[in-house]
Amino acid sequence: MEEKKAQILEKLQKVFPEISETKNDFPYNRVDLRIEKNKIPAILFYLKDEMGYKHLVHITCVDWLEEGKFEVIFIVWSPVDKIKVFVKTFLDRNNPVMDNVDMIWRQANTYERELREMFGIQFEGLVAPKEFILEDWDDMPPMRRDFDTEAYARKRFFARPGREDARDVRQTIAERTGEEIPDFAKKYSR
Amino acid sequence: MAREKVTTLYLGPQHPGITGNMMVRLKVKGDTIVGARTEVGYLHRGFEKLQERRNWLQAFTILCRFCVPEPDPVEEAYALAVELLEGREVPERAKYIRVLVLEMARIASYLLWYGGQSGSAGLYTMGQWSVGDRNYILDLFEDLTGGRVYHMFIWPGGVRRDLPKGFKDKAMKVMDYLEKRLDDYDTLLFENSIFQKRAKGVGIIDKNKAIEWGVVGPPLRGCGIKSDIRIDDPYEIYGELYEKGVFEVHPYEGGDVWARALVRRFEIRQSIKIIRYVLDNIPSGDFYNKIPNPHKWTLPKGDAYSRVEATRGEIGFFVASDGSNKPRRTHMRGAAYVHAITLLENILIGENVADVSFIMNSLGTCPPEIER
Amino acid sequence: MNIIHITLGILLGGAILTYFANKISGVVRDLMFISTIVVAAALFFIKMTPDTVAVFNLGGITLSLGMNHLGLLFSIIILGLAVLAGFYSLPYMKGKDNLGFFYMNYLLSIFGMMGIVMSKDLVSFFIFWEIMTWSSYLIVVYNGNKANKIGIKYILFSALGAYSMLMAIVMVYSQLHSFSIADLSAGFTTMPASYQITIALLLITGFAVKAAMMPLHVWAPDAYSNAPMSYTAMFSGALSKMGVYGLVIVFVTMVSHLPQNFWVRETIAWLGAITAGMATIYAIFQDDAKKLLAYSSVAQLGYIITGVAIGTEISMIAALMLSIVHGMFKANFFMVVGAVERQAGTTDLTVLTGLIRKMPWTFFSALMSAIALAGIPPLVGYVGKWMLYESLISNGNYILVIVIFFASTAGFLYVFKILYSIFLGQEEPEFENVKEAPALMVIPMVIIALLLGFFGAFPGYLLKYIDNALVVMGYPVSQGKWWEMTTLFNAWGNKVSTDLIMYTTITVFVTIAIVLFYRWKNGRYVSTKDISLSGEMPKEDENYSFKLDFYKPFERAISPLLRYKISKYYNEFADGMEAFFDWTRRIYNGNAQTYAIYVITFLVILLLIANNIFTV
Amino acid sequence: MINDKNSQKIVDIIQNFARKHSLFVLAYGTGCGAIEIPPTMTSRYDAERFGIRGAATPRQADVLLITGYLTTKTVKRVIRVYEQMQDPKYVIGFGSCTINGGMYWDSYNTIKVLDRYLPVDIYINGCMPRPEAVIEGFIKLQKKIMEGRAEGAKHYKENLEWYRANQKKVLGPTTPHIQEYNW
Amino acid sequence: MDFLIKTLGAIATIIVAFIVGMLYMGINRKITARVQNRVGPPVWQNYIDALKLVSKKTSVHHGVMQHLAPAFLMISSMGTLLFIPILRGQSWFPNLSYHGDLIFILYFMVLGSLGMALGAGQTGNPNAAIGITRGLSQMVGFEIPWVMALVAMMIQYHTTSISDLMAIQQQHGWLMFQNPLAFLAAILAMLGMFRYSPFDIVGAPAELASGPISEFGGKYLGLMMSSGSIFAFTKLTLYVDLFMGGASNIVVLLIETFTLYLIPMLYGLVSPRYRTEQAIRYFWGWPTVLGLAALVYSVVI
Repeated sequence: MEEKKAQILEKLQKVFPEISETKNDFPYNRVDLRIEKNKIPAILFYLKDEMGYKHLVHITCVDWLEEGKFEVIFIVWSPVDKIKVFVKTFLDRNNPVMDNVDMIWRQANTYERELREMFGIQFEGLVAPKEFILEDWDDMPPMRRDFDTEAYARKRFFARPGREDARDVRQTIAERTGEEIPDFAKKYSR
Repeated sequence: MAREKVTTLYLGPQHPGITGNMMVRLKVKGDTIVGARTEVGYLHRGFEKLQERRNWLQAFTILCRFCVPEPDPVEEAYALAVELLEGREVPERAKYIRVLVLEMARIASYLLWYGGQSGSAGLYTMGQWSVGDRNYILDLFEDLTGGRVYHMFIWPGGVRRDLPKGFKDKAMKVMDYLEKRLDDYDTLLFENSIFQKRAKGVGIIDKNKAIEWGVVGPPLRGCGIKSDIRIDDPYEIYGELYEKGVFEVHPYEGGDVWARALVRRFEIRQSIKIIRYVLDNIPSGDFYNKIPNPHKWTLPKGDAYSRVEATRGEIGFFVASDGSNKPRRTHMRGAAYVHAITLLENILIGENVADVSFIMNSLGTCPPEIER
Repeated sequence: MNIIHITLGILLGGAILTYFANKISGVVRDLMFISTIVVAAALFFIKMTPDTVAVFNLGGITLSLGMNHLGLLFSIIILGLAVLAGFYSLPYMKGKDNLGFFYMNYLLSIFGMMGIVMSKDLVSFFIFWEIMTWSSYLIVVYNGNKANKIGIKYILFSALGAYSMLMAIVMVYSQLHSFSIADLSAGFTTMPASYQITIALLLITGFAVKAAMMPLHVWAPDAYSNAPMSYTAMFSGALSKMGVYGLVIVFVTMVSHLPQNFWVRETIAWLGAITAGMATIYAIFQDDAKKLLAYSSVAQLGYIITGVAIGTEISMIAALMLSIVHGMFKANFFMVVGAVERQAGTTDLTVLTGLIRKMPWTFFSALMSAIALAGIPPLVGYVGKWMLYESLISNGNYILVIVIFFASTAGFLYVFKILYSIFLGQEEPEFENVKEAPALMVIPMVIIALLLGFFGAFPGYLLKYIDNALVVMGYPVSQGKWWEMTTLFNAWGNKVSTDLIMYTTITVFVTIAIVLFYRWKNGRYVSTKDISLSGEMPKEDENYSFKLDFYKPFERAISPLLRYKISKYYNEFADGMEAFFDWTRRIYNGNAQTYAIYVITFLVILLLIANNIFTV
Repeated sequence: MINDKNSQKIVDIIQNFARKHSLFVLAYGTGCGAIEIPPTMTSRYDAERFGIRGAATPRQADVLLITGYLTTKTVKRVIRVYEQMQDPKYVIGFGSCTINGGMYWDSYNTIKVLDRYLPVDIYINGCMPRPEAVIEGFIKLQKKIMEGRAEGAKHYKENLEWYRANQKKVLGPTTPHIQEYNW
Repeated sequence: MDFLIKTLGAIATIIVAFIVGMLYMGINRKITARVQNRVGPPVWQNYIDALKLVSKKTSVHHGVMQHLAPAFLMISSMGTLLFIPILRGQSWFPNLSYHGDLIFILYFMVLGSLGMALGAGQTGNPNAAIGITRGLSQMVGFEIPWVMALVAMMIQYHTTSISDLMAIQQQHGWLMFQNPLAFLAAILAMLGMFRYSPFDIVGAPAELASGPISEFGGKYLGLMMSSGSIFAFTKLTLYVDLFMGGASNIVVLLIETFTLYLIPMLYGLVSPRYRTEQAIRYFWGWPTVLGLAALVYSVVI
């Protein structure tokens, strides 16, 4: 498997010299590579059509708030090689724009709609209804790291008394009724 | 705005035929579907956001709510991902127990599917039988994990508890009973000519396009493609079991509802075989590679992706860590994420209104794993 | 100068005067038109007694006219409908062009029809037949250029019918040297056998065109749906009955004497049944209210033809009953569609929706007509259907019963479709301002609707006239044997009491309605947007009325039948025929002069016949 | 006669008895609790013993069973569905999430306290409540109905403005026009 | 006096039909539950359901046709009941049975469906409209074998009157043995008439959310339920009259009707639902062949 992984990277690097960073020392069937965002459709096309990575496993995004970047990760899988290839790219957090890939895999459309809604990443040429999961959302995209869900929930929803401080329920009950918290329970509570 | 001429029919969210809380907006001409669009978001709780606010072990308690009919594969996927990220070893006995739990969950989920598939075709007796018999599996779960629906049993590093005393006998008894019942189910459902008429040639997935379209699990095997994460990308002890011939993976040709039903009919029996084998051959030893104090338990920076074969197909879990005691990002991929949206929207075109719920059940649509 | 002269004179004179009155003013024209009809009808019904005879002399041909009970029966349909549809057409046609021409033709076609039912000889029959055909043709093409092609189809088929009729007349004359119908029926048996069958078949062809029997029905749906609705009520209700009238005479006086009697009857009966079945299926899949009703007319005429062709006493009663009832409910239905067209601007079933609360009276009359059309008790449509079934069963036509029954049951489908699509379903904003039709349009419809109910309880009032007509044709008196005032009998002596059915129905309905209205305030009206759309909110641009491909499952079920779609071959045939007779178009091009030439040619031929030119 | 007080009492008892023993539950699985409804309805637990059965549309239903958390998108539909139901109608909050948000107490997309938006007659706690608990809840509801205390709908009607204001707070200014609720 | 007795008899007949029909449906639910390994509701559950539905405090409607739809349904259920003989040779239940015949019954039974269809149509619910198109299409399907069976009987015994048929069966034995083919065709048509599985395509919950009745609640639904149970009893009685020679007393009637009722019920328990076109083709397959054979048989005999 190790040779196969090396071969894959080698072949890819030959076609795409822009690949900036590779990693294949995982103890399992996984290969990582990082590439410029404008090369993403090309490399995915290549992986799918030339190398048999037909199955799009996943598209996800990680918000690296401190570095000001979004990391978009495409995971593809070949039923023949039985190897996962992680194609990663960085986007500028202030201007997260990248190419749309749903002509390669049409299910990518769904992933892109989710990322657009949850992170605010714009995919150029993505044709889909504006709303996917959220309805009438008026705040910043909720999956960004700087979105504070607890504050938002406090502001928008009612809370049952006893839960607004999010402390241990047992303590609240104990205060209300004057009961003692048993020792075994105390041990596990924060 | 000018009105359209085609009729719009909402299937869901409040509809007896829909699988869970989602909506398919159908455009129908006569009772032929000319357009379908899946709308989700009725169940979005922001799990992934909530997990970012909890530490690695607390994040785990939310997991089972990802897909309610079958929570264990999600737990397994998360545990696997965390273990991959950390490089934590799992004891052999824990692996066996995990396989046991996963296969029990598979049986429970398939029994629910029996109910859904036949219920959407109007055969309620089948659903009453199978959902009733599912309670026996849930009893076993209760015995094993303490929970009926949500188990929180497969932890990073192993499982939460060892097998209780006498579990093996009980489980074997249930398996014997189920095997007997499955023959009844065959008589009632699979040998029923009306069910065959309904199921054959409906909801056909193109075999040549299936992998590209992201079809996974039983629907893919129903297209005649032999593909199963348990043997393609083996986890736990499935690789060994397959090599030993404990279970088989059998694709069926056709790509229609009938083929998918046959796949499930075959696999529920394979699961029973696996459970029998596991119970007979479980090694003794530790069941839990203990993790440190969860509040201080940090994982190395990096990311990992794990894949698990659930009843609906491939479930994947992506975790990214920034080196702290909380996940940076978790992201789950459910099979329904593809099946219920792009695939369903396309295979519904040209089908009959009567078959929408039927096809959705055969694809194993599960909305909470789409929107999380 | 007797009532026949007066009636025909009023109608003809009224037609011409109406045309000229149009030059003066619209009001005068309308008054002229309606008074012509009303006066003619009133005088006719007050003064007319059977056995009145009148003679005209026309250039060497003696036209003898007379009235008997059969003619009286059909003139009830004609004049009754003419009065109602006449009042209806005043508001309906308001504001359209060339109205003088329209009303003239309207009156002329009534004139033609009245002439037909009074004709006692074949020449006058033929002349009036042609007057009826031309005037109706001119109304079919009244709607403009688009209608021209349809008009050509109509006139071509009519010409086919007319020519075959003419040929038969020539043959009759060549044998009997007389045009009189009485002579024909008396002397028919003396003719050579080959002449007998040929004459009968030719006449059947000629009449079957007007009655839209299956191989010759192609013109009907288009022509019915293209004429203005106020005329189509007449067209389908009364004019098509002239074909039935002719068929009745042919079957009674000629076919029953034929050696091939059985086969002719069976063939025509089967053709009628197939007409009913196929036209019903086509009607089910129409998306335009007029087209749907047109096909439905063809289907209903199929039942009537079957009844006439079987020719037993009870089946003849059934056929005549169905003729009258069909005239009523189909005229009513066309009026309803006309009212909807006038008020809502379209008859497209895929567009119309939810008019019930806007046009309640129109809906009421449509509902009554629908129940009558479907043949559901207690309305009068049931009586004819019941008798038809009984006659078929007791006559041994068992498979025919099944076919007719299939057509009748499938009839529920289009009946529901037209009611649902126009009046029920979502109430949409684009029809928000639709109002009920003017009283002059509503009152005729409601009158017919109520009559349908009344005759449902007391069919004897209609059967009385039919009985008289049957006696004229040589059948024994059927009262007491087949029917009483409120009871129907079949061949085996079983009976159905229509009044009891009506009373029971009304009692149950009223009782349950009272139960429903009890604690009325607990019920609450909500708009059709407040429905359980699976919990979703309705959106403005989405359509929640189910309109397109209404009976898709049924279509799928009968798709093996539809594979041999006759109309496809017919369209090809018709197209081919149109191409082949391209030169014919130059004659039938809708130009008045050419029609004048056409008329003159026919008259010349007739004159030649009369002067023994063709004597064999 | 009907207006007479004592006979009204008898009528009430009969009607309450009928209402108690015939609960049509609207088929609306709003959250993950829907997974325990099939077992409740099927052979081992068999809620139909108590006259509890499913209803397909809100017009036919008596009981709105909120099976678990409600996201803001679902709240809108649930309110519409509730208002389409016919009086007398009952709401059962099912699972901890309907009571105080449960494990989604800090989620940005789920409501935490159901009874601020809809009048809840019975809460069934637990995550998830077992079928026995569900049946227990139904029996509690039946008791309340028999005693004539299950008047959530009346409460809703009387305090409609308060409920509407709460609903508006969650659904925001884009709350679509909900069909008139004026009886 | 005669009129009064007749009226009272009619009312009594309707009440008996209501009670028995509801009871049969309750037994149906009980047996269904037993087959499904359940205890099931008590047999009187349906009465409670009906009472509850009628005592609902509010019930909305979308217009007059929906408001009157239960009345139309009642016409065909009650009316048909009044026009068929309930008991043979008894002076009890003297109703209007001698004034209607088979063809009349055939058509009269449709009126309710049409009224119901119009009522459901007025709700504007697309599910209702689709359900109606399905129901009417299915009706065209099952009426063909049904009418074939009836015509076969009519020509076999030269009568269209139900009471005459009953009298004939007194002499010659039950029609289900005299013309078994017609009986089979009629029974297969009955499966469609009862709209139990596999022919419950009209209100298929998983497909159309209960179809035509999806907007009916409260008193409307309650009356429709009552009408349905009366109609079920009516249809069963009609079958008993036609094929089993009628019943001489009420106990025999109950036994015979219940035996017949078991057929669609038990068949429904183990059958999934057909699609509409499959259902129609089913009726135009073997049932129609049987019907034709019955016709031939009765002509030959």
